[in-house]
Amino acid sequence: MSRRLVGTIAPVLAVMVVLALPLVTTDRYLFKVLTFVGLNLIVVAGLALLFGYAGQISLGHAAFFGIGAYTVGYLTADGAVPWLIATLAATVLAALVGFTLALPMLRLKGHYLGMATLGFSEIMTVLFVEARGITGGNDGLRGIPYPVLGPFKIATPGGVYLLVWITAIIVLVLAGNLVRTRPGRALRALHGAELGAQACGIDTGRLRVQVFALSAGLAGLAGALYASSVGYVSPTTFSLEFSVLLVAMIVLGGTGSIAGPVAACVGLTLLPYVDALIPGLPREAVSFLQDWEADIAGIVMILVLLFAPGGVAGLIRSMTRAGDSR
Amino acid sequence: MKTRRSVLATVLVALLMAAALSGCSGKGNGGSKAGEGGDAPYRIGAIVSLTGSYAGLGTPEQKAIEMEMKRINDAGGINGRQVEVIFEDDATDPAKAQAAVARLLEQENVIAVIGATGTSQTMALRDDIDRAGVPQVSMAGGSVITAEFDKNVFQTPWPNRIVVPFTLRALKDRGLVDVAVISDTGGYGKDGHDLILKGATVAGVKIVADETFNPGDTDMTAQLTKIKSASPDVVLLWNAGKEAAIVAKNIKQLGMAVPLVGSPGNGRREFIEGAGDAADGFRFAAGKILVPEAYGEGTPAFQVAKKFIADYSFAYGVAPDIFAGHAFDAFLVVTDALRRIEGEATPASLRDAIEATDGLVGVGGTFAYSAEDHNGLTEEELVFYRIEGSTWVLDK
Amino acid sequence: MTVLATRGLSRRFGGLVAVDDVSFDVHAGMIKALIGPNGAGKSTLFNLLTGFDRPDAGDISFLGASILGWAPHRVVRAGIARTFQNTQLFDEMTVAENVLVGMHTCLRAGFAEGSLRLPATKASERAAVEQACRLLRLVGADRFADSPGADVPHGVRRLVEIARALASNPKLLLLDEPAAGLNNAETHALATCLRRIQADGTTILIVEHDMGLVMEISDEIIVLDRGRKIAEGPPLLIQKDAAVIEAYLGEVIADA
Amino acid sequence: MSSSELLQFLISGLQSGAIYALVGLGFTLVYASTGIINFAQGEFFMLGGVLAVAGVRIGLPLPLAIVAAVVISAGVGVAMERIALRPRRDSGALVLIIITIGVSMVLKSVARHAFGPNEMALPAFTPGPPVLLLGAAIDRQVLWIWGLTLVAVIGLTLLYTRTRLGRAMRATSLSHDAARLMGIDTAGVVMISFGLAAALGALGGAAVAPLTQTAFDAGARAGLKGFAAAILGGLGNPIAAVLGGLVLGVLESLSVAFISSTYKDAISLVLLLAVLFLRPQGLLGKSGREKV
Repeated sequence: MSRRLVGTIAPVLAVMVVLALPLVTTDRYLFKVLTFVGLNLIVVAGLALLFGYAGQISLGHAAFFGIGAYTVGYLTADGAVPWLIATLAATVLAALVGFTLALPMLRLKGHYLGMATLGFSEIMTVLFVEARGITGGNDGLRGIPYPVLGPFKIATPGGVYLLVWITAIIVLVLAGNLVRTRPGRALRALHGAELGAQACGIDTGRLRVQVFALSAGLAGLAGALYASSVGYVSPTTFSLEFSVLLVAMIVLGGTGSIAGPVAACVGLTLLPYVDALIPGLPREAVSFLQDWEADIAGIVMILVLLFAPGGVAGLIRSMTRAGDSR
Repeated sequence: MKTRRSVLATVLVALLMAAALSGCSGKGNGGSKAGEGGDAPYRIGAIVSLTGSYAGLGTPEQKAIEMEMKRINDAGGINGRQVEVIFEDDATDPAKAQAAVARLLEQENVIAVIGATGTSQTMALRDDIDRAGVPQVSMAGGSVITAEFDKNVFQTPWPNRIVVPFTLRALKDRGLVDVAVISDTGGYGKDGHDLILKGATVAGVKIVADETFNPGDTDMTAQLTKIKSASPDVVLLWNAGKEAAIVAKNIKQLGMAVPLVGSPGNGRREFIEGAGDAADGFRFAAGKILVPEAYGEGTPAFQVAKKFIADYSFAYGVAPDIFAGHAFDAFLVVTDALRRIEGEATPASLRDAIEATDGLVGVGGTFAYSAEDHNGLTEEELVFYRIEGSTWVLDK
Repeated sequence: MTVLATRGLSRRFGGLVAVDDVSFDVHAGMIKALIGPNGAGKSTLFNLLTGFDRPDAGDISFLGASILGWAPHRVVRAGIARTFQNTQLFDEMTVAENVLVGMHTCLRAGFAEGSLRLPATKASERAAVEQACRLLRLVGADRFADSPGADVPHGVRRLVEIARALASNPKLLLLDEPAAGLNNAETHALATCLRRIQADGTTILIVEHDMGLVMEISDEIIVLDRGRKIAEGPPLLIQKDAAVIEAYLGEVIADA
Repeated sequence: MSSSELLQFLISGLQSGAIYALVGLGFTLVYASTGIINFAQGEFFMLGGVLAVAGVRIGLPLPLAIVAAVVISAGVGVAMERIALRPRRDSGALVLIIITIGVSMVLKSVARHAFGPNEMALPAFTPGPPVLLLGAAIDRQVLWIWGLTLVAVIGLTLLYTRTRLGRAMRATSLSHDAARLMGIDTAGVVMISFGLAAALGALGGAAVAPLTQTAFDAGARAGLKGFAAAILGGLGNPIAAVLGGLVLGVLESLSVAFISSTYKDAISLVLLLAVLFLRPQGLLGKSGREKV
């Protein structure tokens, strides 16, 4: 079979598996966990562009996720605003905040950019807690309705799962297209050699703002879907740990790649639930896994990067290279 | 090369999902069988925070429940059936708590859920609990849990809406009228803070200063300096974390002669250890478990509390704290209701039985639930404590 | 026709005057060389011309309009492309992709079109790839088209940068020491290549240390010394200029 | 507001600020020799505290317990560098930073397994009533923290300017390759910086524990504040880190005094962002290219 054929068939096959899952099982737990995977994939797609391609670190994407979640939670409460409009508004609002933030942050690089985004995220956490009229404070927003698309109410975990994954797949396909065309090349150029990029006529400042806003918007979209699918939003979800985990997914997946971070995202998101996903584990093993989850996650991160510094993508790259030379 | 990469990645995703799928469906079937058998154990789910910021609360909760489960099973179980508690760690994260409850309901077919440790985590479960119609007994103290009434949700701790008015009245009774409030910005502190501000006038006290700090702050002298300049009769502290000890020490450092009063969340040994001699004279309201004699020696409540303290100390080498007590009560509420059910125990019949709980003596007090009240405790269960010589004594 | 004109251009770094009151013209279709000893201010001048740095005084006009204070990307869009003394290739991208980035200003697709990959976008992408291959053949780097930028030998990196600069379809090409690191045969090939670029109608301003190459290809030469223009004229005159010989050629002879 | 109150606010700010500074110093030390941010730095602060408590609990005298805690933490820091970072030292800052995040997760979790989830108290170094200064009160332990910060800054400055090791560290920070050409054992320098940073963090953690108690999760917040301090001051320079920490602490304390205690973190962060937007390289940082 030619490589090209495999290249077309495998993603189609994977998409079919994803879409066919609700026909095979009705396990609500499985759908919930996989919904988390899909939501993270949407954020990761944006972060892969921002960080993996353009090399701009953000330790604040949990905050954009939160902005999206609270916007939908606030707007759709009591069915005041239709779900679709609220979701779009959440996406746009997150992107706008990202845009506004990116303007002054243009001058910052590396660790300083990391600190600035982190600081923004911490400020947002304070607002999430204090702006009680909108966010419900520490008690959070509850009873956020399920997504409604025209006459269809998507009110089952299976339905929500499908909605989230279809969104994620669309986002990933678009991101995959993007990196292979003009704007994607410009992003990689920005990361590779900024002077060279400018000499190629790339408006690096504008590009930075654009990609930051785009990735913030995607995080907002994921947050919006999170609010509708979980039905409950509270400030502790949008933590620094979440932002750091997202960045870790990109690095573990490999920079300059979409597929790598996707694989890392699936792996890292499922890791805490692994005890429930492996059939027939004895009770002792389950409680051991739960107790040592953070250690395992940390060690996995260290080991992956020790043995594959290019992340999953680097690993696959070197495997194919070895295959090619044979 | 590029296609090859995406191929491998997608295959990886598909494989992981397939593994997940086979795992879940397999487990789901096993679970449903276990739930139906006549002699099969009663399956109860428990969602506790064993990691994350509430790990210090969730761990003793799990210990108390495990201890009681073992005791009941060793004594032959309930109605001749064993009790099996399936623990889930929510890592102090509402989203994880929600996944955990879905698992307990879907794969483990539990007939009741105990948990969660925290208020946010408790609230996150509500939709799933309602859909499944399974009773939930929370160990978190947030007022919202039972104030936003839900027919399936019960609560064992004294929520702030009971403790705060009691505390404010106690201040008034002691002639401490000008109150300076300092609270943390976490859920528990904020809840208490709001109720204090709301209840001040009714109780006849005046709020002369209102300061906050964040969980994890290392120094409150700035806030206390402001409070000092308001010259209050008393500083009222509302939080449950380790920062309480810092507040006590900072007050002493600033040479403030004003008494410090706290919340039930400060009824922990770690506070006394952390604050050292600055803890002396610290007062707070809490249930009677800290000094069981408060129940009156020989009363049933006294005996329950005494036995729990003895059992727990024997099993784990340390005295239980109030969180262990809340967990003990939650488990007691569920198992007591199970005993009272006639015929097959279902989530619905269990819920009804829990709601019918009346005069159940736990370590936090005597529980009497009703169709309107799912907290089941009253101010009667509270007493005022003072710390003296590194231990708790009643402050009459 | 004058393509580029500078008037009284100056740039100071603290106490050091890197470019001191420099005025010159570059006429259409010529290859003009900018020479001078190390530290004469050639690279600083290039940076001023391309918007990477701002002059403290003076004016730059391109095709009759002032481009003073324009950002680099605007300068490129106007029609000036450059290479760097320390090459600025995108190491993680292939050589062909490097040249495609150079086409940034000629292509249209933004974020929306790029992610949707509309038929029109696909068609222009295909055309762009063909053009990139053509340019790589022109500079003689086509056999490296699929290698990552990082794996390309040093001399070839400069050629790739030339191809990348040409990709923006410039009217004026600024080359900063393109022959550094090339052997004799390669330098000769470069000269041929530059003549072909000139024949295609692109004006070239080149900074170069290889005097053989400079004398061979340039129509006019400007000599800078410590920031000042000390001579300007055709190669034969420059070779005889006493000030130039004193300031610069002597140094080269001493080195050799 | 009376002047003694103002002084008290200032002291309060300098108290928190010195804690931030001590953690920030560790960040800046590692950054200077490797160009990376060590996200596990906060965990060394935690380790210093919990190990010192553990030492006291097994009956060691307090000074010995602290020394043991610092030495063990330094050992952990060195081991971390040898095992988890050195094999990948040529892989770029990003990979190394994510590895330090992994290490931090493991250290925190292992500490929870070893010492439990509850907070632990450490006795004061020199118990006694607070020291009064013009009507403002200073806890004796705070004097220790200030003293340690001062000693650390002077020590590091002397180390950098007066010793061969310090010169080697500075050379390494400028360019690993050049330093290696000059015959400097850069791997050794990096290892020593990690050990030193870990020791410094642990010492800070032990010094702060009597004031605040400590627990397995004390590292995250300390790390956050220390990182902010190092960035605010400008990475790579000990004095800058201390300045950043003190400024941050005083900012927080003054926002409590004049604005609102609820928004003190937000206010200090907004100011931090403002400083960064105006001076992208921090207060004392030199502008220039970064290694990320």
